[in-house]
Amino acid sequence: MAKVTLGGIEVEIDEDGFIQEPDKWNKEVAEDLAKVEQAYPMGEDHWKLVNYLRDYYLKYEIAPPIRMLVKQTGLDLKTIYQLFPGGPAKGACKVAGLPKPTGCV
Amino acid sequence: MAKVTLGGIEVEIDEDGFIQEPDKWNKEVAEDLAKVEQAYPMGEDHWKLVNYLRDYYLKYEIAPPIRMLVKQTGLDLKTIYQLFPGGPAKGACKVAGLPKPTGCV
Amino acid sequence: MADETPLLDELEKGPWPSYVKEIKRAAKKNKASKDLLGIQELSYKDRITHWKHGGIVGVTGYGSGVIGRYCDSPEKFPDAAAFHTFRVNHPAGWFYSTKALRKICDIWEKYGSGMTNFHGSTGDIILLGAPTENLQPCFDTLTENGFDLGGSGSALRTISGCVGKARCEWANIDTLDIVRDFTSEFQDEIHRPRWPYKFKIKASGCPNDCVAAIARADFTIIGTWKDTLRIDQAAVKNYAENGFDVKGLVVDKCPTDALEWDEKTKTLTLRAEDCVRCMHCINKMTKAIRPGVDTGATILIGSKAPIIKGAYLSWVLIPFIKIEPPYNEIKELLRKIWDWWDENGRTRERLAELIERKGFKTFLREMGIPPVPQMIYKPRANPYVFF
Amino acid sequence: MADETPLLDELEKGPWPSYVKEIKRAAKKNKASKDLLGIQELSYKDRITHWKHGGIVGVTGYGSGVIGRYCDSPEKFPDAAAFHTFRVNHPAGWFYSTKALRKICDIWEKYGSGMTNFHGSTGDIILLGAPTENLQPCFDTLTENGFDLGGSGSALRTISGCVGKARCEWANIDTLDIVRDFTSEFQDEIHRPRWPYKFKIKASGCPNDCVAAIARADFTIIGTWKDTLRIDQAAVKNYAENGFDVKGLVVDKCPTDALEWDEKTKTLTLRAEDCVRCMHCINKMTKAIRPGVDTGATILIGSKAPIIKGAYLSWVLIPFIKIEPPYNEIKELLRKIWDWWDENGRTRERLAELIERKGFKTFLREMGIPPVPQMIYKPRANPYVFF
Amino acid sequence: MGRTDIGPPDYREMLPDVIKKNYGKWKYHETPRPGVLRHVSETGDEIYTVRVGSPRLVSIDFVRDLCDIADKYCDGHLRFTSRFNVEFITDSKAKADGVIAEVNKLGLPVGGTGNSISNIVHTQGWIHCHSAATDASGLVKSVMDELYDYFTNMKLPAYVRIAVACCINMCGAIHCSDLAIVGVHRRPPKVDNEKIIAQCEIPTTIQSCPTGAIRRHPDPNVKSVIVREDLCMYCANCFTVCPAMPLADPVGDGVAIYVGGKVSNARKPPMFSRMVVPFLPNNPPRWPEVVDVIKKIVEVYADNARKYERMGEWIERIGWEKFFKLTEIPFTEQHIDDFTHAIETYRTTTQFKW
Amino acid sequence: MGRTDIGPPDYREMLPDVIKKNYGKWKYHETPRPGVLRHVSETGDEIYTVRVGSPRLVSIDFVRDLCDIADKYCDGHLRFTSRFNVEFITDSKAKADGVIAEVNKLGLPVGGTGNSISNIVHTQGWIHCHSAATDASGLVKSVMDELYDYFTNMKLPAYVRIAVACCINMCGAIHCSDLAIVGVHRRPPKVDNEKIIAQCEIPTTIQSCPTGAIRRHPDPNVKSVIVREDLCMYCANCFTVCPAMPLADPVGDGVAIYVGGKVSNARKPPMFSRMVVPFLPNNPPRWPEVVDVIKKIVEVYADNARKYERMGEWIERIGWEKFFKLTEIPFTEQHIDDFTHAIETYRTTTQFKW
Ligand code: SRM
Ligand code: SRM
Ligand code: SRM
Ligand code: SRM
Ligand code: SF4
Ligand code: SF4
Ligand code: SF4
Ligand code: SF4
Ligand code: SF4
Ligand code: SF4
Ligand code: SF4
Ligand code: SF4
Repeated sequence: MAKVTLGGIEVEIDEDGFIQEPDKWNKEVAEDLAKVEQAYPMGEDHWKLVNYLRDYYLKYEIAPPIRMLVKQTGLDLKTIYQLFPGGPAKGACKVAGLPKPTGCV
Repeated sequence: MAKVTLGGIEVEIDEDGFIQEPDKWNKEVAEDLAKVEQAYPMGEDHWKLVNYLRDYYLKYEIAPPIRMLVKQTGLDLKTIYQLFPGGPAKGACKVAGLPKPTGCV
Repeated sequence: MADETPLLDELEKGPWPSYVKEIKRAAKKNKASKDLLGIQELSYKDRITHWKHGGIVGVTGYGSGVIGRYCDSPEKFPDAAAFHTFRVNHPAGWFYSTKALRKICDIWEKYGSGMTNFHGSTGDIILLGAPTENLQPCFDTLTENGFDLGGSGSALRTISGCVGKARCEWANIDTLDIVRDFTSEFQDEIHRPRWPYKFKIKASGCPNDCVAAIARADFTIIGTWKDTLRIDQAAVKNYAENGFDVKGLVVDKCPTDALEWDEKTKTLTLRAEDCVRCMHCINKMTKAIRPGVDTGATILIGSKAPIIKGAYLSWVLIPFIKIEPPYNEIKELLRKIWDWWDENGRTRERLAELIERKGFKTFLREMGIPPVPQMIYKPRANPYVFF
Repeated sequence: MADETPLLDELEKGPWPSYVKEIKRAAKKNKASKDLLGIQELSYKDRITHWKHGGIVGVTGYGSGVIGRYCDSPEKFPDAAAFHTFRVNHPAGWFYSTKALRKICDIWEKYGSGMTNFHGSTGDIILLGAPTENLQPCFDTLTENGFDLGGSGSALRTISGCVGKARCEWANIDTLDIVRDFTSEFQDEIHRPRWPYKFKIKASGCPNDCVAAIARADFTIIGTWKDTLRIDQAAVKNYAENGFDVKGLVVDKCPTDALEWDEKTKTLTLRAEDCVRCMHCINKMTKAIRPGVDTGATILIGSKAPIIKGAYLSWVLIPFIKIEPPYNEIKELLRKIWDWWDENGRTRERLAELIERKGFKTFLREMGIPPVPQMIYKPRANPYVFF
Repeated sequence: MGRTDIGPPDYREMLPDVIKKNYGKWKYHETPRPGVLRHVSETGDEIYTVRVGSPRLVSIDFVRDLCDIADKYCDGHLRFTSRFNVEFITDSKAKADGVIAEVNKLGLPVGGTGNSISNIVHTQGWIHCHSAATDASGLVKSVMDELYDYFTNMKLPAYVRIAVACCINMCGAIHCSDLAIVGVHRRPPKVDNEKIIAQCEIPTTIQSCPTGAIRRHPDPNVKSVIVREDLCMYCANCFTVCPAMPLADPVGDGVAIYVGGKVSNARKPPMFSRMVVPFLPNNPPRWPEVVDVIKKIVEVYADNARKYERMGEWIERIGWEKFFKLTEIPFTEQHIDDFTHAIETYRTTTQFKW
Repeated sequence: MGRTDIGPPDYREMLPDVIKKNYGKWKYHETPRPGVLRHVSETGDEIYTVRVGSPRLVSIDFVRDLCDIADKYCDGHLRFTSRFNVEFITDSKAKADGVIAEVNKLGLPVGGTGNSISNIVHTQGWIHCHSAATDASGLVKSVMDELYDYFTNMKLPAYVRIAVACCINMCGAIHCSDLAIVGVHRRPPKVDNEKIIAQCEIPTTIQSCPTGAIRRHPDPNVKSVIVREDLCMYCANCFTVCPAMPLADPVGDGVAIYVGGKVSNARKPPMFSRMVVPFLPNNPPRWPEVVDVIKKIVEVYADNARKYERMGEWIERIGWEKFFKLTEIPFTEQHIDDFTHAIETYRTTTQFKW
């Protein structure tokens, strides 16, 4: 798998650009990923989403269901797609450094 | 329910003679119960059975299945009925101070 | 004790024989029965049972055969305060000499309430209501007179079979002898509970299943035949000529369309390979059609009432087996089943539930029985296959 | 890249049209298709797939419509290393003008491998194999030309319906318009996954169910009628006179015995209350029997493939409902269902599985639909009733 | 101590001579009149069986009455059937007529053969069982009084077999009866925290619940359990293993009615009975609501079924939706299964009647 | 950024004029020859539809070929069916004949109507799917080459609908097909402890297993899972949610065959297909073992079923035991269900054939 430089450090990513070394994720990595996902510069709502995803994942080891995401962040799906044109799964989860979603989100 | 004196102390029993105050059970109570159950005097094998039942019950909160009882005590069912003519449920469990069996044993 | 039973009195009216009359009849001679009447009247008033849970009483050397029962209002009904029942095992087929019956009546007059069930739904004579102190002497007298107890608790239960060869032309197996022989063989299993739960065996002589063996026996033996049913064409013609609608009432109702009717010659032809031995044509043309002569049984397993996982009907384990004394093959199979069940079953888990939990396949392997399509209505639809 | 494909070459032989020929045809003009051929040959040799798991790619603003796919040997097959597919939504009924079709071909010639499925089994046009960088431009060109993507992921999937009123005399509802209307209405639900899992809607014009809606749609709409089917007795007579065995092939095969045949007068009588609208008699006597005129649909729910709890067929939710534009009642019902499912469903739990887990009764209550016997084959046999 | 493990008497000692002689040799039978069977043997012998209704719950004097008749006409033998009827077997029609006259004198009905309603298989009820949600004998008496004529004639389309069980333990083959009356609870168990420790095994109690409604008491100091009432469907299995969890309740308890089961393999395979009335109140001594429904169902069946078509076969042919229509029994959400195999009962087709 | 959410083209723009005019007015149809339908309208108009087999997986040039024919004979329109066939709709018999001539020139078969074997519903297989336990297109080609004549004539007793799915996700209506060929694994997943943490959600992975075979890795330092292989039935649901659990295996993978499903409500309600062959090896390019079994089943069916009797209806009538006898397919323990509703498939009757 490819290695790329994100946030100044070298990180392994898969073909879809999801990072393969979850421990290396940080704010800067996120911002560089956001560039790829047309979600840069990241505003408050971007971070709200990304942080929520990340916290949820760290707590439960899974990505939250969309319904939960919408309810908890107060951002509706339309807005989420505006913030992350790739959508919650391809866009926001990638930026949040989560494993590539297979089901929910 | 009736109170009777068993092993020198007053214990509540039900119609079938099962003690209703499990905390009061002791060796002497057991021996007096054994008298009712034609299992007196209690020999080594009587105690083996009673102790096994009691330990099992204290550990698992249930009476052991017959198969287990036979396997673990090394006493076959015929012998058990010789020791306790009322059988493992009515006889041995009563002496061991267990709740009245509804299923196993 | 109750002298006034206005509610129960209502049940003395009407054409069907009245059990209330019967209790009153017993109550005349017996105080316990009098109290029974009072308890029943009270239940009718309160719309609730007045019997307490459980009761564990018995006779020396047995773990089963007596159902303990205490009234919840002993102060009101002292004579039925302890009102235990005996399950007395019946002679196969429920045949009795009046001598034997009278003997039971006499014993029960002496030790019990004088009320009985002929029979309980497992097949025992139920002697209804004795005080604790009478249990042992009553039992001793029973055995002296040739009777013994049936099963209760986690034991083998009283085995029963249909009237069979004693009075039925369709018995493919000797149900009465099976019941007798197995009952003697398994006395220990009947009297001394040892398993995770109860186990029942029933045998019917043909697929009409007059003891409902397929619905209420963990081990179900149903007589059948392997060759072709026998048709007496002259007798068939007779039926037709006497106005019996052979086509409409028999041929058209054959579940597999195995019969053909020639209206002109009034002959009935069977496509033998299509007959599933349902008995219908035989049942309706008793003088013309009979089972085959290569007889034996289908063994089915698992039926039971709803507790816990829902009701089960027995299903085919062995499509066909010869059933002849000393029945060793069947007995071995039973022992193998009990062993496996006892080893693997949870408390209060009937055989069918265990098989369902472990997989029928596992069971077959353990029993060394090869799978055949006769065991199932249809193969699996799901793709969740273990290899 | 593979020049030698001895295994696949075998599949150019034989009378049925060969997909291998098709890949070779595309491979002549397109490198990705050439690599596809190589990958397929390698799979035939290795007896294993050479596609890697998953892939999450897409187009801006959509969460679905593209299936990401990467080859596990990109070094050997660089031109098919990334080989994503588009699911392009089809016009209802899979009708096309050649103009529209040619347009798609041209777009796909430019951006993709030149290989397609007409159609995928949900009903999309599958454009098979584009590299990541072509996804967005290809999509933009598709929409410019009036096409849009279908569903994938945990979204509403491409809706499909049978040919219906366009070419079938039995359509009781306008399946094509339903597909069109619902597809427009639910664009957001199709393109932006939001639920616990996928959701499918299919509509057939009559119980023949030519899109298998009852087997593979969470929400199944099947046209039917409430009055009586129409019989043209003259036409019936015609069939009989032309040697068609009305009795044997139609009357006897009616599942409810609702038809009667008078051989003498050659008339066919219907006991209307017994007809369950199975279509058989209509199917076989197209010129003589037709559905009724009080038409509408039966709504069924729940069908799906085996993952996880086993396959389901849809079952009756609403026995009969009028289906007319703007279909508000159905749309409201759908939204209510989605809401409940979304609120209660676990990840990857299809509607039927959720209903099974929560109880159909609970579902009915939530939907405000009264229970009717048409919903079930038979009432419960177990006594485990909640009150 | 007396003898043990002797088993019941050998049936061979209990058979009348004519049966011993013709054992296994019967050739055919006919039913000359309701309640009487004539079996003919290959040997040429014939016997007449008179079947007589019994309340099952009887006094010993009742049994002695039977013995008197058997002594007089039946060589001192008699038998009981698998449905609690009494059978007098004689070797001539004349003796059979004698039996009939005598039993009629005792007020006992002759019948239960062929396409009749035979005796009701039933259980203990308030007469002897702690589990009972209703009485059995009283229900039987009330129903049979109403259906009496169906016992003594054979005018029904086919066998109708009724069973009564006083709780869902369903002692008897009640789950496969043409008509089944079952006692049911409708209130969750009330846990007696005092008694439970002395009388129950907690793990067994918890495990007994089919729906997992029973949990350990949240307070570890309280050695008891709690019941999640929303998960309880009142099966009483917990009560069976634990006396400290009674469910019986004068208002909550009553009766459910199931129909369409069968046991025999004739024509259609055996079938389960299915619920048609979820609940009727206990209304002793005569349970009029129950009797009315049973009667109605029998009458609708008698009017509509084809000859030799059992209740369940008839319903399968016409469809349950039609059954509810014809019997005018309201369909409720309780009819819809929600237990383990519920999904198999849902109608996965557009085929139905209105 | 281009337009979004426009949806597909309106079907009304895609209909030929004759259909627009007669939309909803069709009166009846007939099938003058295999592959050709004649629909007659209330208006008196008539159309001829020519149904043409397609491999489904086609090049754009194939589509262009079709367009050429449609331009010439069909007013510039055509459609596809729900089983991937192509339909050319024309307003005269002559034009229909023209279409037939042209498609035959292209090597495409005309057929798939009425009591034929229509095109096989199938899926991606090794052409595009990561889940595939077998190929789809190759199987279809191999089977259809063998059954070709059944496509072009209508001599079968009834419709025979075949489906192929390359794994038990069963994309398509394969679970309700007269004949279904399904790719299956026979090896448990091999957990890749390295990748799992980056690629999978552990809880989702554990929850995905229908048999509960997946547990957390016993060593809490290893963020991974283990598989209890005795509980695994190779469904690959874990792999679907977790790429780090591959099951594909050249020897373990192969094909199972299911039969007797149907979808239509005609006569019998819809039915599931049922397993008749648990496993056949993947033997590309032509899967001879699979083709042989399929052919055998079709032939036995053709010889034995009654007219208008679908595969499942036929089997239901004769019984599965007879099916296995006639087809000479060995019966194994895998045929016996052991999943959730297994018990409902057991034969609870003495009725069976030898
Ligand atoms: C392309 C298509 C097969 C085809 O060649 O026709 C397809 C392909 C896939 N299906 Fe499917 N399914 C396709 C129609 C179906 C259908 C048929 C239908 O929709 O009518 C079904 C059965 C109906 C149903 O939904 O239950 C179907 C049931 C599944 C399932 C099992 C779902 C279940 O609940 O049991 C999965 C597994 C999953 O969702 O993870 C699945 C998953 C998949 C995935 C996405 C693989 C995966 O595990 O993620 C496949 C992608 C293959 C690829 O790389 O191209 N596919 N899938 C069909 C979609 C084409 C289209 O849009 O027109
Ligand atoms: C005496 C008894 C056997 C016993 O060992 O006690 C018996 C005896 C006969 N049965 Fe039975 N059956 C007896 C209980 C049963 C049962 C069990 C039950 O009722 O719980 C069944 C299964 C019922 C069910 O399916 O729910 C039963 C299903 C049959 C059938 C099949 C009826 C059907 O069409 O479904 C026949 C055949 C027939 O009569 O056509 C039959 C036939 C017969 C015959 C004709 C057999 C014979 O040739 O002698 C006997 C007289 C029948 C009659 O009553 O007209 N017997 N028979 C039982 C009498 C019970 C009673 O007092 O009413
Ligand atoms: C006496 C009898 C009813 C009757 O009046 O005929 C009876 C009475 C009781 N049955 Fe039964 N069963 C009786 C035949 C049956 C039958 C019928 C049969 O054996 O053919 C069944 C259905 C078949 C079966 O075994 O599944 C039956 C299924 C049950 C069950 C449910 C078992 C299940 O697996 O679903 C229970 C509950 C239990 O075992 O805890 C039960 C429990 C009981 C208990 C012991 C009550 C209890 O919860 O402990 C009843 C004692 C009543 C009393 O105080 O006298 N009884 N019980 C029957 C035994 C008489 C005899 O020996 O002849
Ligand atoms: C074109 C198509 C609809 C579409 O929108 O694409 C279609 C068209 C017709 N179907 Fe169909 N059916 C079509 C797929 C189906 C399917 C779905 C499937 O195959 O996956 C079914 C359900 C199959 C099943 O049960 O498994 C289906 C079950 C029927 C039936 C019921 C057959 C039966 O007896 O079970 C009929 C009635 C008949 O032919 O007797 C029918 C009848 C018809 C009629 C006669 C309707 C009409 O009056 O126009 C059409 C021509 C039938 C023919 O082929 O002889 N159609 N039909 C589909 C053609 C598929 C193909 O290319 O082969
Ligand atoms: S089961 Fe068969 S053999 Fe036994 S009595 Fe009934 S009809 Fe006769
Ligand atoms: S026994 Fe049953 S299956 Fe056999 S021919 Fe007679 S009616 Fe048909
Ligand atoms: S489902 Fe019915 S209406 Fe639709 S095409 Fe098929 S036969 Fe015609
Ligand atoms: S549509 Fe079906 S059910 Fe109705 S009459 Fe015709 S064949 Fe019978
Ligand atoms: S059915 Fe229930 S209440 Fe009646 S006797 Fe059996 S266990 Fe007791
Ligand atoms: S009555 Fe049944 S469901 Fe209710 S708590 Fe007791 S065991 Fe559980
Ligand atoms: S059936 Fe399985 S392998 Fe085939 S396309 Fe669908 S998911 Fe992929
Ligand atoms: S393949 Fe299926 S059964 Fe096996 S571990 Fe994975 S999810 Fe579980």
